[in-house]
Amino acid sequence: MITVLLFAQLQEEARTATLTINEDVLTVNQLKNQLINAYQLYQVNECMIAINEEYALDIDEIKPGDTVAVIPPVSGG
Amino acid sequence: MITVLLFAQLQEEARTATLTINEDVLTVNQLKNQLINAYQLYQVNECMIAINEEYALDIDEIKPGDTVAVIPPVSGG
Amino acid sequence: MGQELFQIVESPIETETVINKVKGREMGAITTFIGTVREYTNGKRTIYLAYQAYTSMAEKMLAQIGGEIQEKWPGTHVAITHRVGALEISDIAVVIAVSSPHRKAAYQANEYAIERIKQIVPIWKKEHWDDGEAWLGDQLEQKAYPNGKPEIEGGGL
Amino acid sequence: MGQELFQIVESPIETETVINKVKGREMGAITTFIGTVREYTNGKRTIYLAYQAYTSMAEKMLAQIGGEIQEKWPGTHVAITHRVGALEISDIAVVIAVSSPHRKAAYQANEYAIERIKQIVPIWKKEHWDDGEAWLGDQLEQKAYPNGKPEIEGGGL
Repeated sequence: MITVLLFAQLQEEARTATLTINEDVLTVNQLKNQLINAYQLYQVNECMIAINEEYALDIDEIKPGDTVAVIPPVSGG
Repeated sequence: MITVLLFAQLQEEARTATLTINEDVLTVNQLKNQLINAYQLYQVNECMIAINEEYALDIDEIKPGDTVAVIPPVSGG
Repeated sequence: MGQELFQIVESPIETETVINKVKGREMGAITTFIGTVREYTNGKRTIYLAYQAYTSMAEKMLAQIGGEIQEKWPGTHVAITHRVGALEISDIAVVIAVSSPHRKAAYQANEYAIERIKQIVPIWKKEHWDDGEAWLGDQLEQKAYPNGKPEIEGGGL
Repeated sequence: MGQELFQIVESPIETETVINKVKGREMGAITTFIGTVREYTNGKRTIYLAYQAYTSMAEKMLAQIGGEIQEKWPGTHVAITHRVGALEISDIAVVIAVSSPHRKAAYQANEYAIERIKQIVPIWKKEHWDDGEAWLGDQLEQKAYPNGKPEIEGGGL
Protein backbone atom coordinates (compact mmCIF):
# COMPACT_ATOMS: atom_id res chain seq x y z
CA MET A 1 0.00 0.00 0.00
CA ILE A 2 1.36 3.35 -1.05
CA THR A 3 0.23 6.79 0.06
CA VAL A 4 0.33 9.57 -2.51
CA LEU A 5 0.26 13.29 -1.68
CA LEU A 6 -1.53 15.63 -4.07
CA PHE A 7 -1.18 19.41 -4.34
CA ALA A 8 -2.65 22.41 -6.12
CA GLN A 9 -5.05 21.63 -8.97
CA LEU A 10 -4.57 17.87 -8.61
CA GLN A 11 -5.69 18.07 -5.01
CA GLU A 12 -8.80 19.95 -6.10
CA GLU A 13 -9.57 17.58 -8.96
CA ALA A 14 -9.17 14.51 -6.78
CA ARG A 15 -11.02 16.28 -3.92
CA THR A 16 -8.40 14.94 -1.53
CA ALA A 17 -4.83 15.66 -0.49
CA THR A 18 -4.02 11.97 -0.13
CA LEU A 19 -4.64 8.86 -2.23
CA THR A 20 -3.98 5.26 -1.36
CA ILE A 21 -2.70 2.86 -4.02
CA ASN A 22 -3.03 -0.85 -3.30
CA GLU A 23 0.34 -2.00 -4.56
CA ASP A 24 3.43 -3.10 -2.74
CA VAL A 25 6.13 -2.14 -5.22
CA LEU A 26 5.79 -0.19 -8.43
CA THR A 27 7.80 2.20 -10.58
CA VAL A 28 7.15 5.90 -10.85
CA ASN A 29 5.89 5.32 -14.38
CA GLN A 30 3.45 2.64 -13.23
CA LEU A 31 2.19 4.95 -10.51
CA LYS A 32 1.57 7.72 -13.02
CA ASN A 33 -0.45 5.35 -15.20
CA GLN A 34 -2.55 4.26 -12.24
CA LEU A 35 -3.27 7.87 -11.30
CA ILE A 36 -4.40 8.56 -14.84
CA ASN A 37 -6.41 5.35 -15.35
CA ALA A 38 -7.98 5.00 -11.92
CA TYR A 39 -8.40 8.68 -11.02
CA GLN A 40 -8.43 10.50 -14.38
CA LEU A 41 -5.62 12.78 -13.14
CA TYR A 42 -4.35 13.54 -16.65
CA GLN A 43 -2.17 16.41 -15.44
CA VAL A 44 0.10 13.81 -13.92
CA ASN A 45 1.82 13.67 -17.30
CA GLU A 46 3.10 17.20 -16.69
CA CYS A 47 4.15 16.43 -13.13
CA MET A 48 7.24 15.26 -11.34
CA ILE A 49 7.08 12.55 -8.74
CA ALA A 50 9.00 12.91 -5.49
CA ILE A 51 9.80 9.88 -3.36
CA ASN A 52 10.60 10.80 0.24
CA GLU A 53 11.02 14.46 -0.75
CA GLU A 54 13.50 13.75 -3.56
CA TYR A 55 12.63 14.13 -7.23
CA ALA A 56 12.46 10.69 -8.85
CA LEU A 57 12.85 9.33 -12.37
CA ASP A 58 10.17 7.34 -14.22
CA ILE A 59 12.12 4.14 -13.69
CA ASP A 60 12.69 4.61 -9.96
CA GLU A 61 10.96 2.11 -7.67
CA ILE A 62 8.46 3.03 -4.99
CA LYS A 63 8.49 0.76 -1.94
CA PRO A 64 5.99 0.32 0.87
CA GLY A 65 6.44 3.01 3.47
CA ASP A 66 7.72 5.59 0.99
CA THR A 67 6.09 8.98 0.91
CA VAL A 68 5.23 9.80 -2.68
CA ALA A 69 4.21 13.26 -3.87
CA VAL A 70 2.91 14.41 -7.23
CA ILE A 71 4.53 17.76 -8.02
CA PRO A 72 2.83 19.92 -10.68
CA PRO A 73 4.99 22.61 -12.33
CA VAL A 74 5.93 24.86 -9.44
CA SER A 75 5.01 28.56 -9.30
CA GLY A 76 6.55 29.92 -6.12
CA GLY A 77 8.56 33.09 -5.78
CA MET B 1 36.97 86.43 -5.20
CA ILE B 2 36.17 82.74 -5.43
CA THR B 3 35.46 80.33 -2.59
CA VAL B 4 36.70 76.77 -2.99
CA LEU B 5 35.42 73.79 -0.98
CA LEU B 6 37.89 71.05 -0.06
CA PHE B 7 37.14 67.50 1.04
CA ALA B 8 38.84 64.37 2.32
CA GLN B 9 42.64 64.36 2.16
CA LEU B 10 42.76 67.77 0.49
CA GLN B 11 40.86 69.26 3.40
CA GLU B 12 43.38 67.73 5.80
CA GLU B 13 46.40 68.81 3.79
CA ALA B 14 45.16 72.38 3.49
CA ARG B 15 43.97 72.29 7.13
CA THR B 16 40.76 73.98 6.05
CA ALA B 17 37.50 73.09 4.32
CA THR B 18 37.42 76.39 2.44
CA LEU B 19 39.93 78.44 0.48
CA THR B 20 39.58 81.90 -0.97
CA ILE B 21 41.11 82.72 -4.35
CA ASN B 22 41.55 86.38 -5.21
CA GLU B 23 40.41 86.28 -8.81
CA ASP B 24 37.27 87.45 -10.48
CA VAL B 25 37.06 85.07 -13.42
CA LEU B 26 39.24 82.07 -14.18
CA THR B 27 39.00 78.72 -15.88
CA VAL B 28 38.92 75.40 -14.06
CA ASN B 29 42.41 74.72 -15.36
CA GLN B 30 43.70 78.03 -14.04
CA LEU B 31 42.12 77.32 -10.67
CA LYS B 32 43.82 73.92 -10.50
CA ASN B 33 47.19 75.52 -11.21
CA GLN B 34 46.65 78.09 -8.48
CA LEU B 35 45.76 75.38 -5.98
CA ILE B 36 48.95 73.55 -6.86
CA ASN B 37 51.25 76.57 -6.98
CA ALA B 38 49.90 78.56 -4.07
CA TYR B 39 48.82 75.73 -1.76
CA GLN B 40 50.91 72.75 -2.91
CA LEU B 41 47.73 70.67 -3.33
CA TYR B 42 49.27 68.34 -5.90
CA GLN B 43 46.41 65.85 -5.64
CA VAL B 44 44.28 68.39 -7.48
CA ASN B 45 45.61 66.82 -10.66
CA GLU B 46 43.65 63.67 -9.86
CA CYS B 47 40.52 65.60 -8.93
CA MET B 48 37.41 66.83 -10.64
CA ILE B 49 36.14 70.33 -10.16
CA ALA B 50 32.45 70.97 -9.59
CA ILE B 51 30.95 74.39 -10.19
CA ASN B 52 27.65 74.88 -8.39
CA GLU B 53 27.39 71.13 -7.78
CA GLU B 54 27.91 70.18 -11.44
CA TYR B 55 31.07 68.50 -12.69
CA ALA B 56 33.02 70.95 -14.86
CA LEU B 57 35.56 70.65 -17.66
CA ASP B 58 39.05 72.19 -17.56
CA ILE B 59 37.99 74.91 -19.97
CA ASP B 60 34.85 75.90 -18.10
CA GLU B 61 34.81 79.39 -16.57
CA ILE B 62 34.35 80.12 -12.89
CA LYS B 63 32.56 83.37 -12.12
CA PRO B 64 32.27 85.39 -8.92
CA GLY B 65 29.56 83.95 -6.71
CA ASP B 66 30.03 80.40 -8.00
CA THR B 67 30.51 77.61 -5.47
CA VAL B 68 33.52 75.61 -6.53
CA ALA B 69 34.40 72.21 -5.07
CA VAL B 70 37.46 70.04 -5.55
CA ILE B 71 36.33 66.42 -5.81
CA PRO B 72 38.97 63.73 -5.20
CA PRO B 73 38.21 60.27 -6.60
CA VAL B 74 35.07 59.24 -4.76
CA SER B 75 34.88 56.17 -2.54
CA GLY B 76 31.31 55.97 -1.34
CA GLY B 77 29.13 52.89 -1.30
CA MET C 1 22.89 29.22 14.11
CA GLY C 2 19.80 28.82 16.26
CA GLN C 3 17.90 30.27 13.33
CA GLU C 4 16.23 28.51 10.44
CA LEU C 5 17.87 29.76 7.27
CA PHE C 6 15.32 28.18 4.92
CA GLN C 7 11.74 28.51 5.99
CA ILE C 8 8.18 28.19 4.79
CA VAL C 9 5.92 30.31 7.00
CA GLU C 10 2.23 31.17 7.21
CA SER C 11 2.56 34.56 8.86
CA PRO C 12 3.81 37.82 7.30
CA ILE C 13 7.53 37.91 6.54
CA GLU C 14 9.68 40.60 8.13
CA THR C 15 12.49 41.47 5.74
CA GLU C 16 14.75 42.59 8.58
CA THR C 17 14.52 39.18 10.25
CA VAL C 18 15.75 37.44 7.10
CA ILE C 19 18.53 39.98 6.61
CA ASN C 20 19.74 39.53 10.17
CA LYS C 21 20.34 35.83 9.53
CA VAL C 22 23.11 36.55 7.01
CA LYS C 23 24.88 39.47 8.68
CA GLY C 24 28.52 39.09 9.65
CA ARG C 25 31.65 41.11 10.31
CA GLU C 26 33.30 39.72 7.19
CA MET C 27 30.43 40.85 4.95
CA GLY C 28 30.56 44.03 2.91
CA ALA C 29 27.41 43.51 0.88
CA ILE C 30 23.94 42.15 1.50
CA THR C 31 21.42 41.86 -1.31
CA THR C 32 17.80 41.09 -0.75
CA PHE C 33 15.04 40.11 -3.11
CA ILE C 34 11.52 40.78 -1.93
CA GLY C 35 8.80 39.20 -4.04
CA THR C 36 5.47 40.93 -3.55
CA VAL C 37 1.97 40.31 -4.86
CA ARG C 38 1.42 42.48 -7.92
CA GLU C 39 -2.05 43.83 -8.68
CA TYR C 40 -1.95 43.40 -12.46
CA THR C 41 -0.39 40.53 -14.42
CA ASN C 42 -0.72 40.64 -18.19
CA GLY C 43 -3.48 43.22 -17.81
CA LYS C 44 -5.55 41.02 -15.50
CA ARG C 45 -6.35 42.30 -12.01
CA THR C 46 -5.50 40.00 -9.12
CA ILE C 47 -7.72 40.20 -6.03
CA TYR C 48 -5.54 37.93 -3.94
CA LEU C 49 -3.24 34.94 -4.24
CA ALA C 50 -3.18 31.64 -2.41
CA TYR C 51 0.14 29.87 -2.07
CA GLN C 52 0.37 26.19 -1.20
CA ALA C 53 3.56 24.29 -0.44
CA TYR C 54 4.73 20.78 0.16
CA THR C 55 6.34 22.32 3.19
CA SER C 56 8.88 19.74 4.32
CA MET C 57 10.21 19.17 0.80
CA ALA C 58 10.10 22.90 -0.01
CA GLU C 59 12.35 23.70 2.95
CA LYS C 60 14.70 20.93 1.85
CA MET C 61 14.85 22.33 -1.68
CA LEU C 62 15.49 25.85 -0.36
CA ALA C 63 18.37 24.45 1.66
CA GLN C 64 19.63 22.68 -1.46
CA ILE C 65 19.64 26.01 -3.30
CA GLY C 66 21.60 27.47 -0.40
CA GLY C 67 24.14 24.68 -0.78
CA GLU C 68 24.42 25.23 -4.52
CA ILE C 69 25.09 28.91 -3.88
CA GLN C 70 27.80 28.32 -1.30
CA GLU C 71 29.50 26.02 -3.78
CA LYS C 72 29.25 28.50 -6.68
CA TRP C 73 30.04 31.60 -4.62
CA PRO C 74 32.21 30.57 -1.67
CA GLY C 75 32.00 32.93 1.28
CA THR C 76 28.37 33.90 0.73
CA HIS C 77 25.62 33.28 3.27
CA VAL C 78 22.01 32.73 2.22
CA ALA C 79 18.64 32.81 3.97
CA ILE C 80 15.28 32.36 2.28
CA THR C 81 11.77 32.61 3.72
CA HIS C 82 8.68 31.90 1.62
CA ARG C 83 5.16 32.52 2.83
CA VAL C 84 2.12 30.36 2.07
CA GLY C 85 -1.61 30.88 2.50
CA ALA C 86 -3.73 33.81 1.31
CA LEU C 87 -1.76 36.91 0.32
CA GLU C 88 -3.12 40.30 -0.65
CA ILE C 89 -1.73 42.88 -3.06
CA SER C 90 1.67 44.18 -1.88
CA ASP C 91 2.08 41.35 0.64
CA ILE C 92 5.53 39.77 0.68
CA ALA C 93 5.61 36.23 -0.71
CA VAL C 94 9.35 35.60 -0.51
CA VAL C 95 12.48 37.21 0.87
CA ILE C 96 15.95 36.10 -0.22
CA ALA C 97 18.95 37.56 1.60
CA VAL C 98 22.52 36.94 0.47
CA SER C 99 25.58 38.35 2.18
CA SER C 100 29.07 38.33 0.76
CA PRO C 101 32.40 40.00 1.33
CA HIS C 102 31.99 41.56 -2.14
CA ARG C 103 28.96 42.84 -3.93
CA LYS C 104 29.15 41.07 -7.29
CA ALA C 105 28.63 37.64 -5.74
CA ALA C 106 25.79 38.96 -3.58
CA TYR C 107 23.86 40.09 -6.67
CA GLN C 108 24.58 36.98 -8.75
CA ALA C 109 23.80 34.52 -5.98
CA ASN C 110 20.58 36.29 -5.12
CA GLU C 111 19.29 36.19 -8.68
CA TYR C 112 20.34 32.56 -8.96
CA ALA C 113 18.26 31.79 -5.86
CA ILE C 114 15.01 33.20 -7.23
CA GLU C 115 15.50 31.44 -10.56
CA ARG C 116 16.07 28.13 -8.80
CA ILE C 117 13.05 28.66 -6.54
CA LYS C 118 10.93 28.94 -9.65
CA GLN C 119 12.42 25.68 -10.93
CA ILE C 120 12.57 23.21 -8.08
CA VAL C 121 10.77 24.34 -4.92
CA PRO C 122 7.34 22.69 -4.54
CA ILE C 123 5.22 25.79 -4.01
CA TRP C 124 2.13 26.63 -6.07
CA LYS C 125 0.23 29.83 -6.58
CA LYS C 126 -3.47 30.20 -7.23
CA GLU C 127 -4.56 33.53 -8.66
CA HIS C 128 -7.97 34.86 -7.74
CA TRP C 129 -9.49 37.40 -10.12
CA ASP C 130 -12.83 39.19 -10.23
CA ASP C 131 -14.16 36.57 -12.60
CA GLY C 132 -12.44 33.37 -11.62
CA GLU C 133 -9.38 31.64 -10.31
CA ALA C 134 -6.59 29.37 -11.53
CA TRP C 135 -3.53 27.57 -10.34
CA LEU C 136 -0.58 28.94 -12.23
CA GLY C 137 1.82 26.75 -14.09
CA ASP C 138 5.40 27.67 -13.50
CA GLN C 139 6.44 31.23 -14.16
CA LEU C 140 9.22 30.27 -16.50
CA GLU C 141 6.50 30.23 -19.16
CA GLN C 142 6.68 26.49 -19.56
CA LYS C 143 3.61 24.31 -19.72
CA ALA C 144 5.45 21.38 -18.22
CA TYR C 145 9.00 20.53 -17.29
CA PRO C 146 11.24 20.99 -20.33
CA ASN C 147 13.08 17.69 -20.11
CA GLY C 148 10.34 15.88 -18.31
CA LYS C 149 11.88 16.98 -15.03
CA PRO C 150 13.08 20.08 -13.25
CA GLU C 151 16.77 20.89 -13.44
CA ILE C 152 17.46 19.19 -10.19
CA GLU C 153 21.21 19.50 -10.22
CA GLY C 154 21.56 23.24 -10.64
CA GLY C 155 23.26 23.86 -13.94
CA GLY C 156 25.68 26.66 -14.76
CA LEU C 157 24.71 30.29 -14.68
CA MET D 1 6.00 61.75 -2.12
CA GLY D 2 6.54 63.48 1.20
CA GLN D 3 9.67 61.36 1.47
CA GLU D 4 13.17 62.08 0.34
CA LEU D 5 14.14 59.36 -2.12
CA PHE D 6 17.82 60.32 -2.21
CA GLN D 7 19.37 61.13 1.12
CA ILE D 8 22.65 61.60 2.91
CA VAL D 9 22.16 61.00 6.63
CA GLU D 10 24.30 61.02 9.76
CA SER D 11 22.24 58.59 11.82
CA PRO D 12 21.93 54.80 11.35
CA ILE D 13 19.99 53.71 8.26
CA GLU D 14 16.91 51.54 8.68
CA THR D 15 16.62 49.27 5.66
CA GLU D 16 12.86 48.99 6.06
CA THR D 17 12.44 52.76 5.78
CA VAL D 18 14.22 52.82 2.43
CA ILE D 19 12.26 49.82 1.15
CA ASN D 20 8.96 51.43 2.08
CA LYS D 21 9.72 54.38 -0.19
CA VAL D 22 9.58 52.21 -3.31
CA LYS D 23 6.64 49.94 -2.51
CA GLY D 24 3.62 49.98 -4.74
CA ARG D 25 0.67 47.85 -5.85
CA GLU D 26 2.10 47.52 -9.34
CA MET D 27 5.42 46.15 -8.05
CA GLY D 28 6.20 42.46 -7.99
CA ALA D 29 9.86 42.68 -7.07
CA ILE D 30 11.97 44.80 -4.76
CA THR D 31 15.73 44.40 -4.61
CA THR D 32 17.87 46.01 -1.99
CA PHE D 33 21.60 46.44 -1.69
CA ILE D 34 22.95 46.98 1.79
CA GLY D 35 26.56 48.07 1.92
CA THR D 36 28.11 47.32 5.32
CA VAL D 37 31.49 48.02 6.87
CA ARG D 38 33.68 44.93 6.45
CA GLU D 39 36.27 44.06 9.07
CA TYR D 40 39.02 42.91 6.71
CA THR D 41 39.94 44.39 3.35
CA ASN D 42 42.85 42.83 1.52
CA GLY D 43 43.93 41.19 4.78
CA LYS D 44 44.04 44.46 6.68
CA ARG D 45 41.81 44.90 9.72
CA THR D 46 39.58 47.96 9.79
CA ILE D 47 38.78 49.44 13.21
CA TYR D 48 36.24 51.91 11.90
CA LEU D 49 35.49 54.03 8.84
CA ALA D 50 34.76 57.70 8.49
CA TYR D 51 32.63 58.81 5.56
CA GLN D 52 32.55 62.41 4.42
CA ALA D 53 30.24 63.83 1.76
CA TYR D 54 29.70 67.00 -0.17
CA THR D 55 26.13 66.56 0.98
CA SER D 56 24.13 68.84 -1.28
CA MET D 57 25.91 67.69 -4.43
CA ALA D 58 25.86 64.04 -3.31
CA GLU D 59 22.07 64.09 -2.96
CA LYS D 60 21.83 65.70 -6.39
CA MET D 61 24.02 62.98 -7.90
CA LEU D 62 21.98 60.24 -6.22
CA ALA D 63 18.87 61.77 -7.74
CA GLN D 64 20.62 61.85 -11.12
CA ILE D 65 21.32 58.14 -10.81
CA GLY D 66 17.64 57.63 -10.02
CA GLY D 67 16.77 59.52 -13.20
CA GLU D 68 19.17 57.45 -15.27
CA ILE D 69 17.58 54.27 -13.91
CA GLN D 70 14.04 55.36 -14.67
CA GLU D 71 15.13 56.09 -18.22
CA LYS D 72 16.91 52.76 -18.67
CA TRP D 73 14.32 50.65 -16.83
CA PRO D 74 10.95 52.37 -17.17
CA GLY D 75 8.50 51.46 -14.42
CA THR D 76 11.13 51.07 -11.72
CA HIS D 77 11.24 53.16 -8.54
CA VAL D 78 14.50 53.90 -6.74
CA ALA D 79 15.45 55.15 -3.28
CA ILE D 80 18.99 55.52 -1.96
CA THR D 81 20.23 56.53 1.48
CA HIS D 82 23.94 56.90 2.26
CA ARG D 83 25.26 57.48 5.74
CA VAL D 84 28.24 59.67 6.64
CA GLY D 85 30.30 60.08 9.79
CA ALA D 86 32.02 57.38 11.85
CA LEU D 87 30.84 53.84 11.12
CA GLU D 88 31.83 50.65 12.92
CA ILE D 89 32.15 47.12 11.61
CA SER D 90 28.79 45.79 10.31
CA ASP D 91 27.23 49.27 10.30
CA ILE D 92 25.23 50.06 7.20
CA ALA D 93 26.84 52.65 4.92
CA VAL D 94 24.33 52.60 2.08
CA VAL D 95 20.95 51.13 1.21
CA ILE D 96 19.65 51.04 -2.35
CA ALA D 97 16.07 49.89 -2.92
CA VAL D 98 14.64 49.33 -6.39
CA SER D 99 11.10 48.16 -7.08
CA SER D 100 9.83 46.97 -10.42
CA PRO D 101 6.88 45.07 -11.85
CA HIS D 102 9.37 42.35 -12.87
CA ARG D 103 12.46 41.05 -11.15
CA LYS D 104 15.08 41.26 -13.89
CA ALA D 105 14.95 45.05 -14.01
CA ALA D 106 15.03 45.26 -10.22
CA TYR D 107 18.33 43.37 -10.08
CA GLN D 108 19.94 45.18 -13.02
CA ALA D 109 18.91 48.65 -11.90
CA ASN D 110 20.10 48.02 -8.37
CA GLU D 111 23.55 46.91 -9.46
CA TYR D 112 23.72 49.86 -11.84
CA ALA D 113 23.00 52.18 -8.92
CA ILE D 114 25.90 50.98 -6.76
CA GLU D 115 28.31 51.11 -9.69
CA ARG D 116 27.26 54.68 -10.44
CA ILE D 117 27.53 55.70 -6.78
CA LYS D 118 31.15 54.57 -6.88
CA GLN D 119 31.70 56.70 -9.99
CA ILE D 120 30.00 60.03 -9.50
CA VAL D 121 28.69 60.64 -5.98
CA PRO D 122 31.00 62.90 -3.93
CA ILE D 123 31.45 60.73 -0.85
CA TRP D 124 34.82 59.73 0.58
CA LYS D 125 35.85 57.00 2.95
CA LYS D 126 38.71 57.10 5.44
CA GLU D 127 39.84 53.75 6.77
CA HIS D 128 41.19 53.58 10.29
CA TRP D 129 43.45 50.63 11.07
CA ASP D 130 45.43 49.60 14.15
CA ASP D 131 48.51 51.24 12.73
CA GLY D 132 47.25 54.19 10.76
CA GLU D 133 44.59 55.69 8.57
CA ALA D 134 44.05 56.70 4.95
CA TRP D 135 41.50 58.23 2.68
CA LEU D 136 40.66 55.68 0.02
CA GLY D 137 40.81 56.42 -3.66
CA ASP D 138 37.82 55.17 -5.55
CA GLN D 139 36.98 51.52 -5.23
CA LEU D 140 36.95 50.91 -8.94
CA GLU D 141 40.68 50.36 -8.53
CA GLN D 142 41.53 53.51 -10.38
CA LYS D 143 44.11 55.95 -9.15
CA ALA D 144 42.35 58.84 -10.80
CA TYR D 145 39.50 59.35 -13.19
CA PRO D 146 40.12 57.32 -16.33
CA ASN D 147 39.37 60.05 -18.86
CA GLY D 148 40.24 62.90 -16.55
CA LYS D 149 36.63 62.93 -15.37
CA PRO D 150 33.97 60.63 -14.00
CA GLU D 151 31.53 59.15 -16.50
CA ILE D 152 29.04 61.89 -15.85
CA GLU D 153 26.50 60.89 -18.44
CA GLY D 154 25.91 57.30 -17.42
CA GLY D 155 27.02 55.07 -20.26
CA GLY D 156 25.41 51.84 -21.40
CA LEU D 157 25.32 48.72 -19.29
